[in-house]
Amino acid sequence: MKTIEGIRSEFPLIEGMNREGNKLVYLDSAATTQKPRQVIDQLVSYYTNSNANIHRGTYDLAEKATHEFENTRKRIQQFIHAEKSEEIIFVSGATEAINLVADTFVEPLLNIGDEIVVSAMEHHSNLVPWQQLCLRKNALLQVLPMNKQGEIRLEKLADLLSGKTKLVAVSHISNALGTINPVKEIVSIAHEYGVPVLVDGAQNAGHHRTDVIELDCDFYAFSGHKMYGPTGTGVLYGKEKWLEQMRPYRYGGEMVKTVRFEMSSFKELPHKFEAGTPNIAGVAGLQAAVEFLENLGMEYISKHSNVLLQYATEKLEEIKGITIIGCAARKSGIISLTAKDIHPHDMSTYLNEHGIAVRAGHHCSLPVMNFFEIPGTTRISFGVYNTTKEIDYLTQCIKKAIKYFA
Amino acid sequence: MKTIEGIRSEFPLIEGMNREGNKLVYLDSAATTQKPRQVIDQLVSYYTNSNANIHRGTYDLAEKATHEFENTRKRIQQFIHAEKSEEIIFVSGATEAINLVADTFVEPLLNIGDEIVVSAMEHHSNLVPWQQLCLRKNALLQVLPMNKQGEIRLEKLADLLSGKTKLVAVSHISNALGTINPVKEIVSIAHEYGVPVLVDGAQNAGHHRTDVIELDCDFYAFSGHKMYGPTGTGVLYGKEKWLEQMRPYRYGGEMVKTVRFEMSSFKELPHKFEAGTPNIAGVAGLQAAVEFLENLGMEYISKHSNVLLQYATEKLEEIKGITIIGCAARKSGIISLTAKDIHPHDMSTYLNEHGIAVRAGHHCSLPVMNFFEIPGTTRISFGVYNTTKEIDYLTQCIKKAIKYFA
Amino acid sequence: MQHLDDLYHEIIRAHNKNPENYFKNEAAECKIEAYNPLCGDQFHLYFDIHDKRIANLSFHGYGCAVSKASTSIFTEKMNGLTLEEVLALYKNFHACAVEGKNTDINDFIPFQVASRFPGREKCAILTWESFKEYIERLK
Amino acid sequence: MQHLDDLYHEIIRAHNKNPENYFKNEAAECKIEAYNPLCGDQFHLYFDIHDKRIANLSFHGYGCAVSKASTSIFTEKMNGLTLEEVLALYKNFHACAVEGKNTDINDFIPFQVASRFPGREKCAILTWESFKEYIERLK
Ligand SMILES: Cc1ncc(COP(=O)(O)O)c(C=O)c1O
Ligand SMILES: Cc1ncc(COP(=O)(O)O)c(C=O)c1O
Repeated sequence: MKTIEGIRSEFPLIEGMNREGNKLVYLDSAATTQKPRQVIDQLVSYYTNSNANIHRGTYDLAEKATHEFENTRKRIQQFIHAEKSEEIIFVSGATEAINLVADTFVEPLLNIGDEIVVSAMEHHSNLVPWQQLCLRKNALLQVLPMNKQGEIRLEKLADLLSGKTKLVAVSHISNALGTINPVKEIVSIAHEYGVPVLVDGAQNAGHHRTDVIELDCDFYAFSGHKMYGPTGTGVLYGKEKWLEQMRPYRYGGEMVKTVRFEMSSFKELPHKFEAGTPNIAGVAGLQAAVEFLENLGMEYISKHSNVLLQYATEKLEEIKGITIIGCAARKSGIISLTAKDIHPHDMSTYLNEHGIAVRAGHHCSLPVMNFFEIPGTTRISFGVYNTTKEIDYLTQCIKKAIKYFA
Repeated sequence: MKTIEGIRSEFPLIEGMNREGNKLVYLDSAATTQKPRQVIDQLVSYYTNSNANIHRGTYDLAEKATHEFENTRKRIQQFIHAEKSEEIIFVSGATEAINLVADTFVEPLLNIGDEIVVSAMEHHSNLVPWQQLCLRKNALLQVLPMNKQGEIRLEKLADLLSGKTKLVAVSHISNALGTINPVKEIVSIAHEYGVPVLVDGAQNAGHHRTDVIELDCDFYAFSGHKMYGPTGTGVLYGKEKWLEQMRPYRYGGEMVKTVRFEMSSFKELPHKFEAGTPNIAGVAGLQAAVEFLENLGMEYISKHSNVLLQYATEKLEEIKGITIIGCAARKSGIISLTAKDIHPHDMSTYLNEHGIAVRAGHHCSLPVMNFFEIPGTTRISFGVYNTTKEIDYLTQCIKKAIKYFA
Repeated sequence: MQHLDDLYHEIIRAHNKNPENYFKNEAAECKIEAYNPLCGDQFHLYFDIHDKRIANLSFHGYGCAVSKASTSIFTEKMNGLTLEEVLALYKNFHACAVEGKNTDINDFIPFQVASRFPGREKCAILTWESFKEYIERLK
Repeated sequence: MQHLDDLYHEIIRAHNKNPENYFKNEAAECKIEAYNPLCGDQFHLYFDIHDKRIANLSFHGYGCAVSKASTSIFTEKMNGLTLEEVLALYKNFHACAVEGKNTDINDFIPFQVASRFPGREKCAILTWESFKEYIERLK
């Protein structure tokens, strides 16, 4: 069994920043996670032992690089329990994954007067692409509402669906509120109306088990850097039947079969969607991240996050003047809060001076802030390296901040 | 002064693979370059000391990450001699850069019957995006021809230009032939007709000085991984006046100013084009790559490449049965060749067994192969770590291959 | 704490708690919004122009301690000035709060450190920038 | 060199230099193109079908030593066979050249190592795949 000290010691940044009287309590994993040594080592190892361009080489190095790359595809497939590795498309992040689906899947289907449904708690990356697409095509963006707890009002979904609905786009977990959405139920209702569903899994993939077959979602998007992997990596999962019918997203090397000046033909899945040289080293690092997660076990990780959530929620609720924004029955390790009279930026600056990294602002979720009629929150989010002791220290500092600004 | 041994020792892969009787003669730098230690170290350092999401943080770590990221933008600006750092857009590679310009600059300008001019020697990444755009919009793709030496027939350009021409897209250096194109002249002729020019600088940026002001090009695209930097990084330079008028490429976090369900407004340059979390670590590595190049000096690098080119060309021309494809007067360190009766894949397999990594095939340039009426070539391309001794060994092995397959 | 007290100077904390000229004045001749989308800070400024001078300057809204105190001091300082005097004062404040230069105006001194705090460079200058843009458009 | 000689077995080199049934036959009943876009290899196969058997099988085109030798042996082996027999032989060759399994057909043995060479897995099987796809479409 892993101890929390053992886990912390696998993160060079956490270790390094807490050395010699310095302190870093990193509570911003929803923005990006820190990286375990094995991910960093994998990048070094890739550039030291395997670096070559892939899919086109007839020498050992290129073969090795290609093999590692395609191997990661299989690892990711297993990690999210997809049926086929061809359904795994490597992209630069969740944002690109969602834009890819907007441009190549929904755009060609969307006629004037058609509709796209998003939830009221989406990150800008799962809202603005749909909004702009609707504006461009004279279609309608429908918003699935939430209640004051920050829970999706599932009973309203069916009312929003019709033959005109071309997609439902919803986050698995809200990065602003921590709510875990009933994605499986949403998919099942949408499918009754024949509507495909894209799930933004950016906040789920690194923290809880992901099973796209069980969810039965049509697309699943996530980012490597939020699951202990490198920046510049991400994955789009799509059901084969949809991916097959989609046009390529970008054009260039690696994704063509034949090219003449008059016309070209394109490769099969998944290469059709991977034009140009991909982030080969990043993908190697992503494989190491998946191994890290699987070694710890998603069940352990999910439980750890839940323990911290419960502990922190209790402690924070005890503090006078603190309001937690988002109290859904099912939450992940993310807590948004406001402190009476203290602006989130003052709170985060105060905490920063005490070695605590939290995020302040709207968390790329302005409509959520508008819903709660607040300009922003202070957000605390957990990773595998966080401890209850760190939460004790946090609450202590928050109390001091309230006194300081009183 | 740097010695070639000193330079080689800065590349862990080159060093490592040549240890203990093993041998790697890496002659595929046009596909991707190997990485110097300082680039690899920078990745490690980023993840160990600075990792945080950028542009939104109010704590030290996020500030540090943001500062490094924006600092690299300035370094790149200086490196390519652009006027403003806002003209530097970070992308995932040359392919994405070109697709970005196709979708957001040319697409809205292109009407039925309009034209786009490409040269006859483009990489698929600077051909297929334009071809597909033309097919989509009922526009015409015009091809600027080349001669049997593999040189652009500059005198034909004016004939192809008219009020209908919306863009000229041309590579600075051909990856298949090594030709250095007269980009400055092309830009100047195109501008006489009011036509903007995109230069695909993928094969130039790491090997020769880049000066976008002197070229006066409107867009310049290149990849980090071909200039000793990390995979998954790239740059689009664009003149401010064009970038200002372009719509965003992707929508999501980081690139919006305000978001309501009905509409959004977008940030200024360069952030308008950088939706979602970018490849932060990769960009840090790219900065190290630029430092590496500037320390060596682009003049030195360019000269070294030229010495190898001259030496290898002479040696290879002496071998009976070898034909060099592309003998332009101005060439970079890339040599494509065919060996009578020996298929490029057999040649590269043979060389691989002798520790030499070269590329075989069409090099993502099928139209070039069709022009020379060959199915493919064996391509040798140089980096700062290559030596004339390696070329001696190469020519010796090619001679043996010819005997072997005779 | 030394460091924190630099940013949250007692003058800033005092203005944050009890801002000057803090009231809505919907009847004002001129109204300006100062808004920072990054953090949601939003102030409304209200004023008239009498004899080419700023008059009855007040504000209302939401912001962090630094931006609120800065706006409070802004209303104190700008009231009664001509547009030229406003611009001169803006330059003085900008040099101090953004460029970190020394200033001869005592009330500005606490803002000199603001620009050195992560992500806080815009807090002090927010209202001042919006006001300056507004009067430049007037000309 | 041992390693190289495994791939470029003397049988393969011999067939590469002097391929069997290597001629164009534009008058043939059936013509197939076997094309690998990755490396540009392209063979044309020519044959007739007499009494449900492959007849007059020949080929012409361009390819690497492995694909050319494999196509040459293909024409030797397939000539005179029924479609069922063709399929059975295809399976035998596939098991050997793609899956690396042992085979009882001596001429196939040199191809057993092909799949282990970087980027060469498709060379040996190219013609065989195209032919199989063709006759499956016939059924
Ligand atoms: C001339 C040229 N243009 C464009 C590209 C595409 O670069 P990337 O694959 O890094 O996007 C390449 C490299 O393959 C190239 O050589
Ligand atoms: C729920 C959610 N969706 C999408 C994104 C966008 O991810 P990225 O910035 O990695 O593209 C984020 C992260 O900021 C997120 O939290």
